[in-house]
Parts: sequence; C-alpha cells; structure tokens
Amino acid sequence: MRFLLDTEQRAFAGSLDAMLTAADTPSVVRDWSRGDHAKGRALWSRVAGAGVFALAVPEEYEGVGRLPLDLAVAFVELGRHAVPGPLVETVTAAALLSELGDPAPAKRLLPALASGESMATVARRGSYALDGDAVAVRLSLTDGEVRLSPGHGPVRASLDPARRRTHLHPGGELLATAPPFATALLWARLATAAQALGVGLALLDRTVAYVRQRTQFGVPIGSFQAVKHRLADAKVALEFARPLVLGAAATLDPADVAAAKVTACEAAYTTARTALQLHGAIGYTAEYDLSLWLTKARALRTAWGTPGECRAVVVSG
Amino acid sequence: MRFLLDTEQRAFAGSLDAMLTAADTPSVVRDWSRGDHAKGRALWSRVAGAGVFALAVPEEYEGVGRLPLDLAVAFVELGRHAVPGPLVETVTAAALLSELGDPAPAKRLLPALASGESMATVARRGSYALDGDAVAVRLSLTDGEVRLSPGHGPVRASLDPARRRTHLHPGGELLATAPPFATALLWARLATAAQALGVGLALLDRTVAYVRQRTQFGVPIGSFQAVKHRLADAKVALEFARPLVLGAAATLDPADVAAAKVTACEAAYTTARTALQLHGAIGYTAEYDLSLWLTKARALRTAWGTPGECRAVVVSG
Amino acid sequence: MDLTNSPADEAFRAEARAWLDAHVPAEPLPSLETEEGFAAHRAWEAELAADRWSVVSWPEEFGGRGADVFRWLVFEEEYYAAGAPGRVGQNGISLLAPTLFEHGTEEQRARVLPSMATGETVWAQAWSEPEAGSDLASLTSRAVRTDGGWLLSGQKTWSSRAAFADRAFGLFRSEPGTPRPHQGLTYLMFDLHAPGVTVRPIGRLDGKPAFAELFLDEVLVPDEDVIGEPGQGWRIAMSTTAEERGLTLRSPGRFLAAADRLAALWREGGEDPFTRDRVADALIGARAYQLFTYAAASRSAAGERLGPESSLNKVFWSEYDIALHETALDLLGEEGESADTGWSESYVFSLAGPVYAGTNEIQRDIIAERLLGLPRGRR
Amino acid sequence: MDLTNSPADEAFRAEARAWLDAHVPAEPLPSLETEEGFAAHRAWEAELAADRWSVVSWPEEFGGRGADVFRWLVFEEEYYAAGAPGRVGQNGISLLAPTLFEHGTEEQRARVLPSMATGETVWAQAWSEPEAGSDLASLTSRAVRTDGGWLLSGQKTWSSRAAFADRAFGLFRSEPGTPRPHQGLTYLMFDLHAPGVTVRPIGRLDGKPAFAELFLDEVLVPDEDVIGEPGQGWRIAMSTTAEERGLTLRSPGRFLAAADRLAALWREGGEDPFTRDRVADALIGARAYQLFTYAAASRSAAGERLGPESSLNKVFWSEYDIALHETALDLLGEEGESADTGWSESYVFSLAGPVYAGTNEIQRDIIAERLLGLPRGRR
Repeated sequence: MRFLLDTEQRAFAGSLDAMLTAADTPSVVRDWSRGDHAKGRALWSRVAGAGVFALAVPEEYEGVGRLPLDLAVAFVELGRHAVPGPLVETVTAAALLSELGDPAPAKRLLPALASGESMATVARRGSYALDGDAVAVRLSLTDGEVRLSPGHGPVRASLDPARRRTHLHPGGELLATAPPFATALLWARLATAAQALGVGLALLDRTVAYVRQRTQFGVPIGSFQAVKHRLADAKVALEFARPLVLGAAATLDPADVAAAKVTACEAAYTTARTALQLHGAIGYTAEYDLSLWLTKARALRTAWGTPGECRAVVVSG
Repeated sequence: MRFLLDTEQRAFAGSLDAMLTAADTPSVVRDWSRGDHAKGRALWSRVAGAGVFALAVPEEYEGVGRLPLDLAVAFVELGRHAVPGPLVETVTAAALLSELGDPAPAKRLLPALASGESMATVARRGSYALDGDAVAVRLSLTDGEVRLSPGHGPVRASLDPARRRTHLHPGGELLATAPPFATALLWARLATAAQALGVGLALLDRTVAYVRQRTQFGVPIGSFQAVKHRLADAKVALEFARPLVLGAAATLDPADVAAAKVTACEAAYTTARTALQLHGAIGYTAEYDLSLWLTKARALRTAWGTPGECRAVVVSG
Repeated sequence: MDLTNSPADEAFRAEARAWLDAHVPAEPLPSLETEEGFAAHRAWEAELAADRWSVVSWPEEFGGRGADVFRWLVFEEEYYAAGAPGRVGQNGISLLAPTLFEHGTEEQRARVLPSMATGETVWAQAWSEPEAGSDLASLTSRAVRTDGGWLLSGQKTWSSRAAFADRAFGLFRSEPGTPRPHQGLTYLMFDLHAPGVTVRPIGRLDGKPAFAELFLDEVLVPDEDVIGEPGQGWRIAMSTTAEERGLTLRSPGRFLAAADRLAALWREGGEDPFTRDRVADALIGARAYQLFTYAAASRSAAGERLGPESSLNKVFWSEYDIALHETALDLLGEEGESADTGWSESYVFSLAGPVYAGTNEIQRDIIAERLLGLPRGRR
Repeated sequence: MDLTNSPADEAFRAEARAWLDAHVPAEPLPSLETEEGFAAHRAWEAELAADRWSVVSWPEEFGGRGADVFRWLVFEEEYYAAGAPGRVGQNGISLLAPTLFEHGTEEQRARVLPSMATGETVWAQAWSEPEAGSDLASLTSRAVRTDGGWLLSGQKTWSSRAAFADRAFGLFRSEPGTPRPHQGLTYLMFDLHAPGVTVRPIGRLDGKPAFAELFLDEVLVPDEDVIGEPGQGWRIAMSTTAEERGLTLRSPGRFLAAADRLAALWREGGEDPFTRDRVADALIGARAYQLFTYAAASRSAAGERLGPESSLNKVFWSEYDIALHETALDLLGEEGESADTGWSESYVFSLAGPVYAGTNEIQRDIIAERLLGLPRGRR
C-alpha cells in the first residue's frame, strides 16, 4: 500500500503545469470558443508532445501503454488550465479503438491520436459529440456498432462556450460491431473527473488570491469569517474528491469511477458557485478569465454521465 | 386581502405565551417524560381553559367552532414552550369526531375534549398513538372504521422522551365506519406544523440569547460572522415557514397543509442543528433545557407525515 | 386575516388575463440583453403602455392604474403566468420612479415618467464603481458644481441595461472630504448619449452585454436633473434600495410561474422520482414567497414601514431562484448544458442574485445584527 | 502508487476476520454509556486483549502486534465490518497512549499501558472546563506543588467515559500568571476514585451519562503521574490532539461499515428512489474517507508529519456521519423517531461530532488560515 503519486508523476504534473502556465491558455480558449482552432491545435500538439494522449494508447499502437493514473494526473492539469478541445473524447476514442476485436482500425487511427497529429471525438447516436467541427476522427456509436462518421451538424452552443457540440452524421465506414462501450465510458468518466478536479482547484486558487487582495470596508475580504468558511468548505470538497479520482484511476472499478465523476464534478461546481459569489460582479463577466472555469464546471457535471447516472452505478456497484 | 393576524389573535398568542412562561414548562416536560402526568394534566387544564382545544370543536359540541387559524396561533405558542402531551392528537381526534356521519360519538366525547376534562389520542392501526397511557379517549383507525380502543401496549421510547408512544389494543367500541381520515390528517399536519414552528422559534431565541452572553477568545461568540450567518439562515427558514403555516390554516388546502408541515418541520430541525452547534457541549446534555426542544424538533419531522409523504402531496396538489 | 382577493381585484385579474391572452407574443422575444431583443422589448413596453399595463401601480395621470400593492401582485401573477416578456423598463420603473414619487419635483415627474412608462426612455442604473461593491458608500465619482448644473466625472460599472439604454441615474460625490463617506453624495439623472459619456458594454457569463462600464468626463447635467437636495443622495438612494430589496424587485408571480413551469417539465419527463423532492421544494418555496410577500404587503398597507426584514426576502429569493434553475437543468440532463434552452438564460441571470442589490453576506450580517440583535463590528 | 495491501497485511486481515467471526457477540452489547454496558464492554476489551487484538498498533511488549498504520486500518475495517462492539478503551488507547509513547517515561509506559490494553483500567479524558470550550488555553484548574507531587483543584467537564471510568488525564495550570495562557500548563494523570474527586455524570441528549463533570479539591497526584516536563503540558497535549483529529480518531472502517449497513437497509426497504442519491453519497463518502486516509497514512509512512490537514478530516467525517445517520432515520420513516432502533444511539453520538475535538468553526478557520493562507485575526 502506497497511495501516493511517485516522484515522476509529480514531476510530470509539474512540467505540464509549467508548460500550460506559459501557454496563455485563456487566449487559446477564447479563440477556440469562436471556432478559431489555430492556437488550440498548436497547444494540442504540445500537450501530445508531453505524452498525454499516448497514456491512453497501447504500445503496439505507438502509445506508452494504457496508464490511467498518469492520465488522470495529466487531466487534472488540463482542467486546471482550462485547456479546450476534445481531450476527454480523444482519450475515450483511444480506449474504444484499443479494444475492438479487429486491430485494423486501431492500427490505422491510434498512432495519430497518440502523437497529437489528429484529434478525435466520440458520441452515442443522439448525443452530442464535442468539437465535431475540429476533429479528423469522429466515432459514432450505437449499441451494435461503431462507425467513422462522414461529417457533423451545426455547433450547438453550450453554457461553456469552449465546448462546441455537434451531432455526427449517420452512416460512414463501419469500424466494428459490438464496441466495448463500457470500457470507453470508464475512461471518459475518469478523464472528466480528473479534468473537473483540476477546474475546481483552479477556481479555488484564483478565488483565494482574489479575496486576499480585494478590499471592502477597509480590509481584505479574505479576512471575513464567512468568506473563509466558504473557501474552507470548497477545500474540503476538493481534497476529498482528489483521492477518489486517483483511486478510481488505480482500480478502474466502475463504481469507483462513477463515484469519482460525480464527486469531482460536484466539488468543482460547488467551488464555482463559491468563486462566483466571492468575486462578486467581476466574476460574472465573460471577459474576466474566471468565467472560463466557471462555465466549464457547470458543463462537466453532465458530460459522460449525469450525477444521477453516476450515483445509480454506485448503489448498484 | 389582509394576511395578518388581527389584534385579538395577537393578544391570544401573547396571553398564552405569558401563561406558559409562568408555568415552568421544562419541569412539566421532565415529569411527563418519566410518566408522571400530574403537572402535565394541570397545565393541560389551563391550556384548555384558555380555549385552545375548543378551537377544534364545533359550537354544537361545546366548542367555539372550528377555527384553524386561531388554533395554529395557539400551537405555535405550545411548541414555543415545549408543552408535552397529546396536543396534536386531541385536535386530530376532535376533527375526526366532528365529521362522523353519526353525531352521537361527538356529542358524547367532544365536550370533554373542548373543556380539557379529557385528552385524546388517535392512531392508524400499526402506527403509534402518542401518550396512549395518559388519555381517556383512544381512537383506533383502520381504513374502514374508527373504534374506541380498550387499552394500550407498553410505551416505546422516542428520541424525544416527552413523546410516549404506544400501540392501541385492537377491538373496542365501534364509533363509525368510513371515518373522515383525510380531514383528520389535515388538522394533524396543520397543528404539527404550527407546533414545529414554535419549537424552531424557541430554539432560535434561546440560541441568540446564548451566543450574546457566551464568550470565547475574549468576545461574545455571537460576534463571530460564522455564528451570525448560521443564525441568519435559521431566521430566514423560520420566517418563510411562518406564512406557510398561517396560509395553510387559512385555506386548509391539502397541498398548503403538507407544504407547511414539511417546511416548518425542516426549519425547526435546521434550527435545532444550529442551536446544538452554537451551544457546544452544553446543548448536548439532557439536563440543559435546550434538549427539550432539540429532541422535539427531530421527532416532529416524521409525525403525521414524513417529509417525503408531504412533498408527494405537494407535487400532486 | 383574509387571504382572498376582493371581487374588484379579481375583476382586475380577469381583465389583465384577457389582455395578456390576446397580446403576449406566441414566440419568446429575443433576449433583451441583445440589441435586437432590446428593441423588441422596448416595443413591447409601448404595447403594454398603450393599454395602460406597463406601470399599473402608478397614478393614472402618469399612465398607470393606481393599483395598490395587492393589485400589483395580482398583475404580476398574471403577467408571469402568461409567459409575458421580461421588463426592459424595470430599472426605471422599480428603482427610479419610486424615488421620484417620494423625492422628485412635480416638474421631474411630469418630464420623466411618461416616457418611462412607454419605454420611449429606458433607464439604466449607475450605482456601483470598481472599488465600491458592497461598500457602496466609498464612491468616488464626482459631481462638480458649474453654472446651472453639475459636471460628472469618474467611472461607474455593473450598470445594468446601460449597453442599450437612454439615460441613467446614480450617486456622485459632490462634497469631497466629508467626515463620513456616505455624506456629500448627490443623486443625479444623466443622458447616456451626452458628450463626455463613454459606454463600454460588459458581457455577462453567457456573453450577452447585460451591463456596461460608464466612463464620465465632465458630463454636464442641469440642475433640474438633481433629485432631492444636493448632498443628500445617500439617504434618498437608501430609500430606493430598501424598496429594491423589498417588495417590488422580485414579484412572487415570477417564481410561481417558474415553479409551475418546472413542475410541468418534471411531469412531462415522467415524474422522475429522484428529482421529486426538489420540484416539491420549488413549488413550496414559491408559495412561501408569495405568502411572505402578502404578509409584508399587508403590514405595509397597515402603515408599517418595512425595514431590515427585506434582507430576509433578498436571501430567500436569490437562493431559491438558483435552486429552482439548477433543478430544471438537472431535469434536462445532458441537454441542460446547452446555452439556448428555455432555462439557460434565466439560469445565468439567477446566478447574479446572491451578489447584486447587496451581497447575501451583507444581508446575513444585517439579519443577524438588526433582526436578531447580535453584536456588530466583527465580520 | 499501490492501492493494494501486501500479502502479509491480507493474511493479517484473514486472521482478524476469523477471530472476530468466532468472538463477536451475536447480540449487540448494552450501550457502553450505561453501567451494565460499560462492564460488558470492559469484559470485551479483556477478551480482545487475551488474543492481542485490543491494541494492535502497540509494540508486542505492551500487548500489541506492532501493526503499522496500514495494518491498523485493515484491522479497523474488519472490526467494524464484523459489527463488533464500540471500544470503551478508546480514550486511553488513542489519546493517552500515543502521548505516553512520545512523551512518557519507561516506567509510566510499563505501569499504565498493560492495564489499559486489557480494559482493567479504563481512562477518561479531562480536557474541557466550563469556561474553556474551543478556547482550550483558558483553563483555570490548578496543579499546586506539594511534597512529592501536585494538588489538583478546580472543575473539569465533558469528561467522556468518566461516569464509569477508573482514571483520567488532562491539563492543569501549574504556573499562574504566565504571559500567554497556554504557558504554565502541566499534563497529569489522576485517579477518579482518589480523595477529593467528585464525579457528577452528565446525561447526553438521550439521557445516557456519556460524560461527567469532575470536581477536584486538592487531589494529590504523585510526581510519577506527570507526563513530560511540568509547564510543558500545552505542547504535549497539542501533539495528542493533532493525533486525535488526525488518523486515529475515526477510522475509515467505521464509516465503510456504516455505509454498507445503510445500503443494506435501503435495499431491504425496496430501494426507495427518493433516498437513492443520499445512500449513494454515503457509500461515496466512506470510500473518499478511506482513500483520503490511505493517502495521509502513505505520507505519514513516507516521513511527512500531518499538520493542519487533519482539520479537513475532522470537518469531513463529522458532517458525513450526521448525514449518514439522518438518511438512515429517514429511511426508517416514523420508526426513526424511536430511541432504540439500531441507528438511534449512533445518531445521537454523531450529533456531537461537529462540536467536540475542536468545533468545526475552529477547524474551518484553521483550514482557511493555515491551508489556504487567508488573513488571520478577524472571525
């Protein structure tokens, strides 16, 4: 038993954090939200270059083997920096393609996902596929088959403008029958949970910094006990979500993963509400960068499993 | 439209409050909890003498007519002073007896309930009857009939020691078939809601008084913002429960009554949790009088309709 | 105690309902926080005003119906139940007009109110400044005396409606260096298109320019646009903000209608049991808020002045509104993420509730100190 | 990262489980807060101790098994999963013993620990005083130097277990008038049956005497019962209370077992959908607390000292425990009002969680100031 990240994992997180801090992600997010993907693609390459997507790809397809814990570590950082794009979906597509009966689609598509050369999205028929307009690989799922969708519908706006959702056109090349959707869902939820945890941690950090410098009635508002206690509650929520996320990555047990998903997302959303309240009006504006995390916290709550769906898995687990 | 108590109703509340304040109700409650009913019966007579039970009894049975609003006003005061005994049950029995097809049982039993000469309890078969050991009139209900139960089983302890619950023996004199249970339930829930509101108000008052005088770290703990805000939340909850209770008394609409029941009981319980937290250890002791209200707040939540049952009525209303 | 409306009020209700049935647009107007929507809502104000439904509580001479508060509550119930558009004139009608009725001159009322009632002039509020949020008394924008009027300079922010509105009202420091910060402030009205005014729209969380920053550089305001005595602005504004937090900022009709819509959504979705209790709480909360308001209105009608209890009201409705919308989004499931559902814009709007019109932290301090009598001074 | 137990730990688990299967009483013991139940629980401690299961984390020489924290966690999981009785020796084992291991003498350990391990001596804690709740440094009970020892006088309260226990430990002011209140305190052990000690049991909300007031009137305590240096009691106690709030006060096994019981109750009742989410949250919370504890234990094993993060732990478990019990009572419906269900006593016990071992208000101040770096000084 040693439930701790090792030195390399911490260094990996640290280097991603440093790279993303230097990347001015807010301007990347704002461009992405307008459908201008240039900066986002450049950042994607650097994220891939750091090895993030390869963590979801087996070695035989030019990944580094499937390492969910390292992937979770990376996704916390991606969430912390509000990196846009089909991050979770690319990982989900990789999980799905890795486990098809026929290795041909994996051989053809996975190396480019691992290297960052292409992005992927994935959706069940009827659901939205994130960033269908930006990706090369669009996996369209039904209960019985997975197809390479030939195109996508218009973008449907999300409360998080960086999440550009589209329906996928039906038809297209049949990649496999009986796709391993349960496995894909595990990876999707795990990655979303980690991303949400990162979003929540960023919201807390930014709010702590804000209340230390914002003064009202002649003192920093961070000296008011009501402010302190709300932030303390956010800290408790996030610090108890964190081990669930890492534990789920370690076990990949469906109930653990569902528990991590709902808890990390609720903690992030609670923290978003607190962040908004403690920033006051400035936090309510789209132009202030806080909004990039606030809106994402809301959207991630229902992505890849609503709170109710996740709790249903927990009680049946 | 004039949604305000009139001068007489306010004076009625004030005189009950004064009478009960002088009555040392905590010692009455403690005796009652041990099964010593002497002081409780004496207090009952005074409550009846003030006209409380007559408010649930039609004039033809020596009441003052059925006045649910005045009754609610009275029950707020009874709750505020933690008066023990089958208060709600006596009112419920009166509502039930008033509306039987055959007037004979009402003629025989109601005058004594109105005057306070006898107390009543009432229960559906399988449920507990409060204070079955203390009363002369035990109404036992099934879907099809109401009987005068010949006796009661042993007392089952409640988290509120003043609530001495018993099963009623089956059989006994048949008073009527097809009893108007829905009406009885309305009165039971309304009276419970008002009582719970009074319990919550007392808990708030006592806690406010406590935090003004209790010092820690050299200042009254009531000067800490975390303490203030918890009490403010209790105040909001109670002040929005109050119009629901009075409104339900005015309309006797089942959804209004159920809404008042669940809201007043939740507000009282929330206030109990706050009261306990802000009193610290002293509040956690049976010997400190606060406990009389704390435990009642918990017990009333499920009496005559759980929160879920009440909410079900609201959404179907 | 009488919880029924008078026959006259019910007749008024029937008249309002009939008018709304005939006039409320079948399709929702575009968002009033867009240029197109703003214009559509302004036209709707004119349509209301044409049949004297825009300002029912005002005297008839200004376009109203002299409705008392109970009749106003009836109107609001019908208005929101009918799904009628949001009120682009709300700032002027519920904040500025009461101040003019109480502190303005005859001349000001005659000049300002009729065009407010028709939507010809839409008003923005200009209270806040970048460094004065909850601490409203620390305003620094200046009003400097000049010949026949005042020159306004400084910066206002969070000015709702200002992106598209015509005029604005707010407080300005006319006497610098007073012993206490809320002294020496003057309440003024000014033109958003006057020379020296720069309006910079600010996008809300959903990107819509629901408010703006105002940069003022020696903006000339004639004396006739001062409300009350110069230097007395704080007292005058406080009577307005007490009103704002009190009865008229959020009418019960709004929440009754929202709760009914929520319950309908829940029923249409098959009465999901996991959400039942939250739907019930939304219905209960709307009823509680309605009854609380009736009680307050009854006290007000009986001559009582509503004081700090309006803080109870503010905390309740602002948190209620968010909870209701969160329940709605949860009922929508994945669809709830979308920015264009029938609940999205009002969800975003609800999020501002606990912040504006005095943060809920301030309101809880007021409740604790002024209603419960707890010691002041530490926060 | 390795979230699995070693084969040796799993063998230990199997051994513990087998022993518990064979020994745990089929019927619950009477409440340990009654005289009869106290005696029964004391006998159970002896039964545990006979096979070296009462203090598994202690060294073997004192009756333990030298279990590290991970093995202790395994033991606790099995212990509560087996539905084994509450631990009447908890105060001594988890509060006093760690202090003796860190600050006591060889002689004290040899004299005190063996009888603690067998339940022959049951210890009460004597921290609080009537005027010193959260403000523990303001203690006024005195220890006055006398020949070969100290004379204790004053009043202690909220002394848990003291109604029926044998001995107690606490802080006493041995140097009056020190510049700061937490200086000049001495950590002492004393006999509850010594001349000069009066024990007044205090009934908990459910009437059971779960704690007591202690009136001390020149109670003679020999020097051998001073722990550490006289005057250094605060520092010594703080290392104990940090431990108290940290890993060992509430083991994850306790909540895992409670959540499983709750889920079983929910399933037996037909999986009421209205309560599903709360049952799920109980299961999730137990898992979160288990994993949080594993992480803390791993850091501790790696040589890190656990500091203010124990405040996160305290807030979490204390509020979790109440929520879990409220859900259980709600599942019981009207029956949940009863004082003798399988959930009643632990519900009442849970209510004390946010108050004792440092109120949650204090814990949140610590989290804000020491973990988040917010300014101190105002509350």
